[in-house]
Amino acid sequence: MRTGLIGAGLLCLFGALNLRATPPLPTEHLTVEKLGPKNPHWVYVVDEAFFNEIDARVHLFDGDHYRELGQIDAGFNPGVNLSPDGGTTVIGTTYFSRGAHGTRTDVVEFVDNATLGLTGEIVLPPKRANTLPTYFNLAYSADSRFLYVSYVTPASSFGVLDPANKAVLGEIDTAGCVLVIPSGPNRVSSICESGRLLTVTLDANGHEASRALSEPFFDADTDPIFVQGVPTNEGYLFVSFLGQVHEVDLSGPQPAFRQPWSILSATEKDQEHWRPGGQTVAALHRGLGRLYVPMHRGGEGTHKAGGTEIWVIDTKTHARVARWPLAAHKLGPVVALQVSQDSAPIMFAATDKSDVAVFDALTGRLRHVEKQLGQTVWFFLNP
Amino acid sequence: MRTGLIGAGLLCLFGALNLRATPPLPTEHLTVEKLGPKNPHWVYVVDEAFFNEIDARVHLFDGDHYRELGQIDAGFNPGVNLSPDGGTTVIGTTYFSRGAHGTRTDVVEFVDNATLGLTGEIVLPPKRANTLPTYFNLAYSADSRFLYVSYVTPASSFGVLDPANKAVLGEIDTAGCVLVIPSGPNRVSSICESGRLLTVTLDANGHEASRALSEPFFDADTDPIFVQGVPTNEGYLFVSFLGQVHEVDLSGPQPAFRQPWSILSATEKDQEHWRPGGQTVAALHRGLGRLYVPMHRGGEGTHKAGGTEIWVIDTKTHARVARWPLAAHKLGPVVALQVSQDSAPIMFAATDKSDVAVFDALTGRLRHVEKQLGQTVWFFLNP
Amino acid sequence: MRSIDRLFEDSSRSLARRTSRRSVLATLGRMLTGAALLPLLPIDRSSRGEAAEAGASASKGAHQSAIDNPESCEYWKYCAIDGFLCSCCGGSSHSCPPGTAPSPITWIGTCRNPNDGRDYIVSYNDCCGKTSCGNCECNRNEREKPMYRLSRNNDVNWCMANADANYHCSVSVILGVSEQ
Amino acid sequence: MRSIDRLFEDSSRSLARRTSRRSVLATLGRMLTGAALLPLLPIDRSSRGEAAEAGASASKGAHQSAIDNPESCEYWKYCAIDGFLCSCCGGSSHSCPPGTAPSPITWIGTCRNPNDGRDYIVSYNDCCGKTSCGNCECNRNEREKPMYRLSRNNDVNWCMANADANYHCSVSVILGVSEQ
Repeated sequence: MRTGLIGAGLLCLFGALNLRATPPLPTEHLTVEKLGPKNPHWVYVVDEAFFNEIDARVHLFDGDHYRELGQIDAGFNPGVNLSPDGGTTVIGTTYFSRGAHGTRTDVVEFVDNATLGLTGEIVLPPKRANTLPTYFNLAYSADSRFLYVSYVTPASSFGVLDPANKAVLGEIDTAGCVLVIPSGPNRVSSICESGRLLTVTLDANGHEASRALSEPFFDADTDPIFVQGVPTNEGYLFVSFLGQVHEVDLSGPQPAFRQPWSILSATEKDQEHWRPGGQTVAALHRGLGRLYVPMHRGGEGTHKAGGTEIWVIDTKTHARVARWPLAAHKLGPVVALQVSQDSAPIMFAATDKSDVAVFDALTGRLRHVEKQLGQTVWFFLNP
Repeated sequence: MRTGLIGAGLLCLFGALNLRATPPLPTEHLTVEKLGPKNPHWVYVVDEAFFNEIDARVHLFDGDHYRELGQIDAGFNPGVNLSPDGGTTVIGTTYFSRGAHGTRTDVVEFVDNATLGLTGEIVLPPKRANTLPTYFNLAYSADSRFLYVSYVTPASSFGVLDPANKAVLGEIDTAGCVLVIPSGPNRVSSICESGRLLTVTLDANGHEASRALSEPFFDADTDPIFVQGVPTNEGYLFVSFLGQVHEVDLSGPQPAFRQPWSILSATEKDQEHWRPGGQTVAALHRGLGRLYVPMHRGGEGTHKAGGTEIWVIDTKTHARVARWPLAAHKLGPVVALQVSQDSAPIMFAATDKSDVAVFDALTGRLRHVEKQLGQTVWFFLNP
Repeated sequence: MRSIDRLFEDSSRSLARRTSRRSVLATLGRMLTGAALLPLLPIDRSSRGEAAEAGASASKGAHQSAIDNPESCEYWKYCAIDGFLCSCCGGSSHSCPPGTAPSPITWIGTCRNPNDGRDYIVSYNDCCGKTSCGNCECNRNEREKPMYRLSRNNDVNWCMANADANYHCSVSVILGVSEQ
Repeated sequence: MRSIDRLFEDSSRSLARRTSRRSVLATLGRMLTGAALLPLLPIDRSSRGEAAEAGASASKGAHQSAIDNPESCEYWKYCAIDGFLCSCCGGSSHSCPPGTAPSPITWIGTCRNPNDGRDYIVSYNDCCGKTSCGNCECNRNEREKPMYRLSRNNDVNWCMANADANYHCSVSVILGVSEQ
């Protein structure tokens, strides 16, 4: 031990004498980082921070270098989405005048994704749906003319905002149907308890021009769909509690429903009781037509249980391409996931401990595990 | 396995048939709990929640039954104290109009300790000292006529408030001296870099009547005192980085300084390098005259390292009564502690993981460990 | 009894240990499907076989105290609760902690009490107006439905209509027996 | 190098694992007193003997990369920093993360660079205006003084004078060499 000590001492001493020859380090100047050009392997990680729920935040994370690039404040029980051009993050959230109590202010905040600085806000009526993050808490029209915000008081409606002029244009009642699923420049669909979609078409001023109720496309009693739909090329895709896939084509004036199909064989469904589950229950690579679903074995009441495997399904053939068990990587149940949209895609998977695993989305090879990237990571958005 | 299943089935079935005879459980009515009469073994646990710093909170914890009794919101970087009668908790804190950003509002909130409900607030100028919790961030005069709040902008001063009428009476400059150490009905002392106390005496309206600067009682260069003083019968007691105890008698018009004494032998100090350290570095049982200090082995720069032992010292004889090593209990370093003031006292000790251990303060017997009572528990207050 | 209470409370207090709680829940629902009367025990979710084994090998006493313990996520009345148990926050299974306000609006569920074999209708209220309690996080979802069936949904903040709309913790209040 | 970075970042990201980081710091200061040039390594704090052993048995390479790694609490420039390292928050050892604002007021320290044996005067600025970063918590206190010597204190929020006064993370900026 003593020799070790002396050894170390001499070593450092020698180093010091030796290096005195080098010039001193230059003076530094404190600056503020800007973000480089966006990368498809970046991801917006929505941390609901349930244990400190007024302090939700969004982390911008680099899935190639496994580094945090920056952070966006997200308030209480936020909805988060991006503008169609990816240039703006919108945070629909609720603040209280005294931190966790006092006067409630609902607001949409606009963040410049190049600087992560606030560029403005729109104050809402205190009706914003306080619920878990999905693509449909707030959403832009395809041309960015309108921004829609889901309201639940518990009466349901939605707000139509003008993001360019930072103004509220109006509120449209949805007769018990919920969330804002945007399509085209002026259509908003909401999901109804009857298994139908209510579609409201807006006029140039963002007021209601017409509304139509679709036929039922699912049964809320026997096999409800998760509200966490994912964007497809023609609209959105919804997975049901029992593993049915409902593809909704919103490219026309009214929704069109493809024939639902199952990601489960009869045995997997009825004997083995495999089920989708979590807070975000699907991710889709639109170019490859590959659907990624966190699956677990369970039944009634387990629809929020995380996946012990990720199943990869070809949305054209409906065939399962792969099963990726997570126990092999010592990963806990996966409650949220996302896949990048480039040709060398990576998949992000958040466990119920909010460890975020990064996989090669083609091979399922685990590339990295980022420990506790947040407190309760329940949603990811691609840049 | 099958037999096990059937067995369980029959068992429950039998139980069900059997118990059907019992009347159904009565309907319940949702109520709000009130607190019973306060107990000396309750403790206010200040969680600064550093990882979600806008969401600090105070837990009221029962040290006999190891239960949370309730919670008080504490905002950002709070100061916390109690009224002399123990009936009111005052939270000096900072809020932002948009959660973690936006317009800053500094405020003192008043909480009724019988209901844990807010009873009022006083809005301050945005000057409140944003620092770690001590007894001296905000404090009442002995007769509760005044409430003093420490300001740092970084210029230092303090506010004089009227808690009865919820009004700000004025601000008094402290010429670089910091914190508010109250004595009597109208005196406030602040600690100066020169090692002196500045004592300001107020008139009936809470304005400055006179001020006086004491002789130096410590040396900030050679052996600075921790600002985390603890109340004694005549004033406050301060521990220094090197283990000197400075007892300050504030019962007279001007501070009187007892001869400082050490909790360390020369060997313990100079050879073994024992040091006090943490976020709260002392607790005192005023009746027994027993001082509890978290001690670790270290040196320059380790004054915030938690204690690996609790040392118990008799403040009359200056003799050490006991050493309680914490490793024996598999407890991490203790960064904050408190002792109840009753005749069967218990000691609360928070580790740097915010596990809170409850000890018999006479024998050092470990009674309980409450895992992660908060995120960053740095201060305790007796009821 | 005390020790088991703490076990549950600790496991939910610690962010790092939330998994154990969640895995209980995943298991729970599955086993209800598989065998409605099989005791529900904290077990690995990776396969029914393992689950059953773990179940069989675990202690019935611990299970019994859990389903009768209002500070445990396994308490029978909590079959579709989602949030922090007010019982661990200064309240009880049917009372709010001091200084909080009950949510006037709520949603209704049905839970079976294994002690008398009856199904009880319960109201899941939130207690509101203080910041997240953070103790005894519990997420169970028997017969819970997505947001479009709001009266059966536990994903929305039921403090939404309170003057102080912040969520603190959740209770489960017996409204009566469900007769079928 | 990468792996060691992650090690430090992970350990500070996890609430449950903050201890390991803090114990490093306790050790650090002590060992500076004991033997100014002894390599500083993460070791148990319970006795000098154990400490020295652990130190001797640990790898010098790991230590070297730590004191040269701006994402590590052991980075030489951080000798009295207290908070979250901006290097782990989208900034660097001397730049603020995107969308935050540097604190105009600050405090000054001196750290020795073991690579050239020089003492450097550094300014510890906070980056302000967003909520707590939460990554790479680091608390070192060489020559740090209590609040009554404000210009040497790291317990106050140095964002206090910013328009957005919320604390996000901390940097250490070289102002020059300290000539004695």
